[in-house]
Amino acid sequence: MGVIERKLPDNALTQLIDKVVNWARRSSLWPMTFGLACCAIEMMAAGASRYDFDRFGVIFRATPRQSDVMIVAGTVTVKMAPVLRKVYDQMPEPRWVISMGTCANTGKNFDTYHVVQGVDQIVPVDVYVPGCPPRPEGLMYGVILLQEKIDKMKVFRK
Amino acid sequence: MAGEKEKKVSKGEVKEERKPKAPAAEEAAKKKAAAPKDEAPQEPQVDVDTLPLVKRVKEVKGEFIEDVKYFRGEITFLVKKEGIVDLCHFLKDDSETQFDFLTEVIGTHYPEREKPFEVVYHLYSTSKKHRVRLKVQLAEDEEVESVFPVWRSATWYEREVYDMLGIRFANHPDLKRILLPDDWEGHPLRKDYPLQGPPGYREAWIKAHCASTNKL
Amino acid sequence: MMEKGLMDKGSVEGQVTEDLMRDTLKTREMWLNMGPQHPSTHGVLRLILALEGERIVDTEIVIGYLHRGMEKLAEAKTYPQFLPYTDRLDYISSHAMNFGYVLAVEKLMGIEVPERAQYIRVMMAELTRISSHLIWLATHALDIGAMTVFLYCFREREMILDLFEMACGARLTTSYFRIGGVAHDLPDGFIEQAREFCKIFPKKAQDYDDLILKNRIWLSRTVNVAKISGEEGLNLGLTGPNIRGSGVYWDIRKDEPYSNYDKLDWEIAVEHGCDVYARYLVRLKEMRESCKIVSQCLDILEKLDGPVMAKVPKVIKPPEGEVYASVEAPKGELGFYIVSDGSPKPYRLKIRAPSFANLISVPTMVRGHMVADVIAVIGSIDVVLGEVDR
Amino acid sequence: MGLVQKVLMKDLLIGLRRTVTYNYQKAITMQYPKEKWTPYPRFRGVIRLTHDEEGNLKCIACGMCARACPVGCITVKTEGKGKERKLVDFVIDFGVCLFCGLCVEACPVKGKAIEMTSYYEAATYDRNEMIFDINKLQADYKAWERSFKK
Repeated sequence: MGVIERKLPDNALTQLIDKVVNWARRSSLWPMTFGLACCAIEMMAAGASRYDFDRFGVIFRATPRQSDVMIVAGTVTVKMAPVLRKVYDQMPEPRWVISMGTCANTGKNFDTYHVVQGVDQIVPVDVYVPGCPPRPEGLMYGVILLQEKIDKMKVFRK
Repeated sequence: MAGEKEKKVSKGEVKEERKPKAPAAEEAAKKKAAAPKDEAPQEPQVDVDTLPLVKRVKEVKGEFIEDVKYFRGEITFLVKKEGIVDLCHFLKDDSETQFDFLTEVIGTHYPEREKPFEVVYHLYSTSKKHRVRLKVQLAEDEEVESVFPVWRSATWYEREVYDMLGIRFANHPDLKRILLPDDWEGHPLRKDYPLQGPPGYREAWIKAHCASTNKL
Repeated sequence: MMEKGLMDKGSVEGQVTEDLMRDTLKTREMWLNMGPQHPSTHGVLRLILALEGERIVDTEIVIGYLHRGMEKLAEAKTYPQFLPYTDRLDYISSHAMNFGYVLAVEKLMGIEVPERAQYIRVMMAELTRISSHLIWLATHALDIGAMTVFLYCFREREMILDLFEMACGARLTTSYFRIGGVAHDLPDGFIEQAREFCKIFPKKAQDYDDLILKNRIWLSRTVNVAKISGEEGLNLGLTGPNIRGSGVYWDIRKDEPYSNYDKLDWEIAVEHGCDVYARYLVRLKEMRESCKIVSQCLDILEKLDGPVMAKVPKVIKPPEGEVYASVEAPKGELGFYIVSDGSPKPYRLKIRAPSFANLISVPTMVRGHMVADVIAVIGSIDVVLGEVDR
Repeated sequence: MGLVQKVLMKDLLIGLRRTVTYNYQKAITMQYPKEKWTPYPRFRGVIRLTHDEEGNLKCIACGMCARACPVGCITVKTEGKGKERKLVDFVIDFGVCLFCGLCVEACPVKGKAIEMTSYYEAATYDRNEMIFDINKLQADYKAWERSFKK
């Protein structure tokens, strides 16, 4: 939020403004579809008819420039790591990362020469969703956790 | 399970009324198919030279064949390195074999052998419905001729073998890495390559390549 | 069309020949990068297109962005331990992947699988085929612009996933098959629910037909796009529905029947159009055929009782030797080549992935087409990158 | 397509009719946080250790599950040897687990000392929170299940 980010005193007014900003941010989390492997299918299922992610304001975007959150769904390999970092760098602030599934969480299930051992080696991760792959509900729960985290964030106040 | 393939081959041959084959082969095939299933682990003895495919190949291109093996209903030819393209052309065009489809090309590493590398070709015929396996053994620095002129799909298969094992194919139009990054060192499917890669190599590679994107 | 018109006009005037055109109006190839992060490349496929205007002159396919080293990993795992990994090859048809693997190991060891387990396997493999084709139709249609089909397909797919969850315990990575049979017998209520699905599915399939089969946008995006003849397709390694869309009667389930496919009544789906539309028709037909197989299996399973697991030694130690076993996976021929040295771990395991082979023909198919057609072509050959890169 | 059909937009109207009819049918969407899917009994969720009637852990610390695990996410720490062997700690890293169920299959204890529950809401903010030790593995998910079961 530019120059006044986390500069204003903590009072009732700034608390209210923060609340409004956080409400706006949490209610329209547009994820970057970083579908890599199996988890991407569950991510698609979460966006499809039965689970309908749109109810959370989660609308998948195909470009990093329009997204707030990156759902890393699948195995991050060594060859893909620079691409992932590049896409993350292109996302505007504030940005969050959800690591979905075992491969992205730790990568230890494929402990081979070409698999990154956890996406947190490349980008900071906010929420980890365990499962291989997690149920769509598991991912939704992860998004809810992220929304709770955003609710507690300080935007203007110190 | 073991008998099915052989049974299938012989059935197809009879149906299409090809050259009548030796009664001994037919009998062997029948015997094999009728073999009790619970005894399957004991491989029934089959005289490979009586199989029609082996006969035909040995008759025409016998000079390239070093050895023939038969296991679980699959025929394996051990082929001399210099004869592989010639043999593949023959197998594809001959009216009795008609192997028009290259299923895959595989590389295997046997470090304890004198010739440590083995390139395996699986062929299939969509009209005759039979399969065959060809093998070429290579020493450490030997090359094998690419079968690209016979089946164009070999380009990718051979690139993969090169990527994973470092076996070079002569006359290949575009022999470079396919799965791993271009600047990767080492060939992972060799037996001396550790599962996690050389210690620290993976992490160092990521660090070196992610650093350049940070300047965006 | 545009270029041709220009040229015609030129020749009418009698001055401008085609060569002269090329000299005077100099065009330069443009290189366009597509992927690896692109919503329409079905994962992490990367294409580098050489363009002349909007027309593609050359394509280079870069893969390996999901290379997980499965083949190397297999050498470090025991035979049963590698089974869950096969789920993650082609993750939208994990039963078929399991099937190929267990068949290869059983062939190596000479295990005979009980009849009931055979039928359960066939049924699960066919349900997987339907769910895989549903995902294919959903994403293919979504890429081309039909959003509704996506939602409908996922609705029916959830019904199949419910069945999987009921029997196997997971939605995607099921690991249901075991060397020598299946993990558990079918649970109570499975047959009824599966029957319900078989009854509903043909009606729902009619929905997809209604939406796109004759739709003019769909037709203009798919008919006569990416033609490839059967002979060329075989030369380039095409298998499965893709080659059947070019008029080649080749289905491993019929030609080299494994499990119990020869005891069931069904037909090979073949189309002769050779284009994207033909491949679409083949898969639609295949889904209906699979539905037929599933209901036949259900009829048999209702009456057939027996064990679902053969007698298998506790530690699986196949004899020395090498085998190749293949199944007709939803994408094409899936083969497992296993070299055993008599130890509990495979010495070498090679996966013949259908999507990998199918991708080889993409540059040939898209040559001369527009950029937008690339999406349709990739969609039509149905790649799953987990399997391509392994 | 004939000209008449093209002008009358028959192909498009067929599709439209289908979507319109669905407009008047019951929605199949699940309202997730309010209404939860009840997994089938075989669903492979988070693993837990089971107790016998007296409330003791059934686990005999044989380590079969750890050996069967394809990824090695189970660590069984024991004390003593032979019959004296006692379970000290049992750790499962759910950040590594494949949820394949091979460990449960391998368990030699009658009635299985470990089981796969239907719990799937295991997302965390921290990677280390996914490592469940012996206390966390005994958590009871019955109350969680009851909260949304009708």
